[in-house]
Amino acid sequence: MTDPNTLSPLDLDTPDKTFLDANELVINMGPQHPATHGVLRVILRLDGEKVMGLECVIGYLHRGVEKIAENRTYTMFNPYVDRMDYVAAVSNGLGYCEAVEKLLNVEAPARAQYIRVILTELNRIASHQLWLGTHALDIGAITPLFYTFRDREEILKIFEKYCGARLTTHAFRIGGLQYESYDGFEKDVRNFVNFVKPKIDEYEELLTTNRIWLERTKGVGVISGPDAIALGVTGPVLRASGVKWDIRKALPYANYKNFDFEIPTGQSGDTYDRYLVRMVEMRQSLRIVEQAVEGIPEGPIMAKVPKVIKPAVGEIYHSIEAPKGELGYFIVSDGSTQPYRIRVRPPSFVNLQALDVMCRGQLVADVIAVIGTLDIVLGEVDR
Amino acid sequence: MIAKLKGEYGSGIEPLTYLGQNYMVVDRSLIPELLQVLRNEEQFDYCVDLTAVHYPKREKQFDVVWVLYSFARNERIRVKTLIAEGETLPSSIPVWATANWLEREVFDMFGIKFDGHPDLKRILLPDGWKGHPLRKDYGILQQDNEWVQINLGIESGQ
Amino acid sequence: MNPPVATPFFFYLLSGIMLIGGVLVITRKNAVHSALALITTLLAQAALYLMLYAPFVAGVQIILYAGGIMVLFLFVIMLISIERTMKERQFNKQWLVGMIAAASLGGLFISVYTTSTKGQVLFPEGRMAYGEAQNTQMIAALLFDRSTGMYMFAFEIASLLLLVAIIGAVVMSKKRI
Amino acid sequence: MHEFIDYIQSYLKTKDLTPGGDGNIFWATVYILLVFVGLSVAVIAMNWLERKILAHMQVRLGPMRVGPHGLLQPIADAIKLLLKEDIIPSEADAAIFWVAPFMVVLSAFTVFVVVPFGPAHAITDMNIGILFMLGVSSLSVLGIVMAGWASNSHYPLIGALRSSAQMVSYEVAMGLAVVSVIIMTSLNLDGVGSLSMIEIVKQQQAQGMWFIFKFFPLGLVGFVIFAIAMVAETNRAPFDLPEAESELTAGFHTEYSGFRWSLFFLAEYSAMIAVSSIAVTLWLGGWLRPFPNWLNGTTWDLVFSFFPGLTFLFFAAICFFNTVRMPKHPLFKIQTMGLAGFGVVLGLIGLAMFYGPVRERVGDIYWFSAKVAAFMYLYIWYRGTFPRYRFDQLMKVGWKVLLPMGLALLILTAGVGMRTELWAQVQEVLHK
Repeated sequence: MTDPNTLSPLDLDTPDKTFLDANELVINMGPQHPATHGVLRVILRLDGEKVMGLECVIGYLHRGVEKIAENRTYTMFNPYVDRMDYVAAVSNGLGYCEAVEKLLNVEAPARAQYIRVILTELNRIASHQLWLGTHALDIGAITPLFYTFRDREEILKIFEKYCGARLTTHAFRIGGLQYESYDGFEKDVRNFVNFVKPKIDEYEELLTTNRIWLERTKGVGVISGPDAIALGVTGPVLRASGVKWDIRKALPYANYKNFDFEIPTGQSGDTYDRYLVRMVEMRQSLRIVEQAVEGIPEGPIMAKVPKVIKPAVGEIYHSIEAPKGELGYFIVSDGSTQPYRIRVRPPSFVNLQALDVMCRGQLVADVIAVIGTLDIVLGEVDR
Repeated sequence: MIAKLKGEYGSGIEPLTYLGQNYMVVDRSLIPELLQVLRNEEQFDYCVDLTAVHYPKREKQFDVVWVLYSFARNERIRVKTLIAEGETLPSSIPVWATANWLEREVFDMFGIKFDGHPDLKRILLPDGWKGHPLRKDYGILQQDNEWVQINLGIESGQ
Repeated sequence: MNPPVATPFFFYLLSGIMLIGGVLVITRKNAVHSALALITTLLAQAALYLMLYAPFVAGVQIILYAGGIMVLFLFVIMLISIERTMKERQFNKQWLVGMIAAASLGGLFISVYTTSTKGQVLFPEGRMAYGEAQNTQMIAALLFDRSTGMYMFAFEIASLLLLVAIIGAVVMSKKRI
Repeated sequence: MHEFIDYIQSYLKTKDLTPGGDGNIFWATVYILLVFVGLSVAVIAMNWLERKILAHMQVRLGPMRVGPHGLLQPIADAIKLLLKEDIIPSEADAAIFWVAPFMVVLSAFTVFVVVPFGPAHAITDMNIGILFMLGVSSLSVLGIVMAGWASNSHYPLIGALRSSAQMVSYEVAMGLAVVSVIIMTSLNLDGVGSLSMIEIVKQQQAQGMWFIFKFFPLGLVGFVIFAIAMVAETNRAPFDLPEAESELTAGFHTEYSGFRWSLFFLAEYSAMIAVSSIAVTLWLGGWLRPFPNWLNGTTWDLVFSFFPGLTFLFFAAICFFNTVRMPKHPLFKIQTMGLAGFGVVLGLIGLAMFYGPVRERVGDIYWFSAKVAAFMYLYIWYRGTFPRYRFDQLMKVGWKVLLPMGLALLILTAGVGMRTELWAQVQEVLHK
């Protein structure tokens, strides 16, 4: 299934002809299962231990974020976006603020942009660290979890010092920032960069050449580049399949074009490549943070945005590279203070769709590894 | 590209730009063919998103929007079509496999049916739920009380 | 060496356990219960071997039968639907023939015992030829030694037979080799 | 009363006969009690140590609240478990559900009948010692299978299936490694080997080396095979698939709670100690102190006999060091006193071990326990480092790697053994 033209829907979702075969076993995993990272329910069709197909049942965490948006003003809706991908709340906020700014046709001042980039990239590292810890835990290595959480704590401390919140930060405002960076912000960030660099080596020491880790991840959950594109998979999962595409480079937003960084790609598109891609991404994020913290200019942190945000009639689609993939906001304005419709394009939701393709022909234990490697957050899948 | 498509399909396509973002409003009847053309000839190989907007006051109540991206051209485009209540659209799963869940979500939230979808059922809401919450006539506090009472055993979810 | 403690008592105890276990094996409806009863029987048998000053045989009995074969048995039985087997009628139509066969076998044992021992005591005071301390070594000598070994050929034939059985099992279970 | 004391003293003077071998029922009973109590204490200590060591590997503190440095945590947990409601699921097969944990515990503890803590420190010395150990420890699979089946639930059943398949397949490789050691024991002038645990250790002394170094690298390979197989046998990481919590919640004991669950816990740890003691006996010279033949003589005996006491004094010193480091706050007063008290107890035990008669008799037990403790640390270390194998990979390692290695090892050991000079001498003796 390498040519996307042959990727017919029959291959994806219709039950196999052998569905009523006596050898098939249907097993239900979740919604309360320690390895589904939340309330994901997976119905597995098994032949022995081999997965013949699976279906995801989602929606257990559905809160109707898009409906809420239609009943709030633009400003009021800002904190809600943090609750979608609560692991990378800053990225969500960045996407939303930039989308509304674009709709208003304003641009955040340079200083605000730099601080935004620093926080967003720190958040990307935090998200990847959380992913690594839980993913390794699913595969049975318990120690990386504690290492990553120890280091993630340092990022959360910076967030807390900056805006008072650790997880759902609500760090940005439409038009810029609400808070000026605190005294010693640059120093904290520099210290963190120096602190975490050897720590990432430490994670790699534990896993990258670990025989069992290699056996558990190599060749598991393979998805080819064309398949990944056809399924709309984005983020590290797409890059691990060999497609060198990152919105930060392809359609630069914020001020990413000022920074020098690489886009890591993998070749085989298996779980191990996705692991490596994310490890490199963490280092690249550190590179961006280093450059950004050196170049923070002086100046205002808030653009001229009216107190009551009332964009003209029109619609806009804006997307950013969240830690999980392409996070897009499609905003329709009817000229009032409330958005007429906000559609969130959640990366986890779309990536999760690929689970079926990635798990076919693998073993049950691999399903757990693949769910881990997709790096889904159910808050974002269900919204 | 727009000009070429315009030349081919004539009045069925209306190319527009807002704040530097291109989109086109396409007649419903042209949708199946146009999506194929965009995918195969214009290299829009990545379907970013598929969603809908409800305008209850209009005759054709729904906007259905495809957000497409082309890796080769590094370009994003939106395709928009207007349909009325009860009208169906052809499923675009044969064009982009990713449309599967996206179409299910649109069905779930707006009640727009897609012909040829292999498994068109609710995705986020429970299967037996009544109503399509993202329609404008569905209040924010409204819910399927009957479902809640039967399945959760409580008076109300509020 | 100190004399063994309460030999007749343990003999009767173990024999009783064995008999009860054996009866349970064929009367329980639940296959897993039957298998567990069989394991009990086999363990009691191992203990009887110990009483016969044959610790090596006892150890092998435990490892092979109780620890190995019966685990594989249970492995298969566990996956069988119990609800269905519980409903099945247990004694089939040959029970009469079976009873007769068992009775005649028992009669044979009794007659052999009565004619051969001719009123001798059940537990003679004599010791076994191979004492406990050297049991393993003696068995080895009996099997393999050049001068004293007499079962070498039989042993090798038995292992060959097992090899054939293993290959047969592999051939039968594998669809294509 | 006086006779009784004489009786005890007369036994204390014997140095090479186990109570079982002596036919001495009184002393055998005492030994059984001692081993049982010692084992329970070891499991409790192991529980605390595992949590502490694992915690320190994972940059956290581990239990710190119950008692100084969480020393009383295992006891608190034990009380909690004993007070918990003992739930038997309504759909479960009650009788088997009830029996299964006892089966597991029974097999895990019975094994210790033949474990030689010293030349005279074993409950009994069986002619088939190692066979007995392997046989009885293989019975614990039955208990696990019973538990999994009787729970009448999916996760325990799958856990039990995995567990039994795993244990049965790794037993084969384990057995082959053990047989290679038994071949090594026969390299004496009689040309007769032994299955007796005590005899195996004595042979290592007679041949002048631990069997791990015998026919280098054959002994080492056998040891490695056994060391891998024993981790799989005890269902510990990285072979802890039957209990893989990310896949099967808790495996075969998912439905168990309270006391019955703690029995499984007890059995798991004592099984770990049991297999470790097999490894120690077979490859690492059992109770033998380092270099018994090279550094021999009374002076060296004296030097090495100080080790047990010194170790306890060292632990006591650690306690006192931490007592000083305790926060000087009234809230910590009891904890500080407790830690100091614990240090005093350890110190007194250490001092007692310098007393001549005690010193002479605990040396064996000390060296044996120290070697077993090293294995226990290894277990914890594995758990902190390795991810979990997948089931098919586990089977692949067992059948396609360890089993052929074991077979080759067996043949090579036999071949090399026949080529030694000793064998030539044996042949001469036999042909005369």
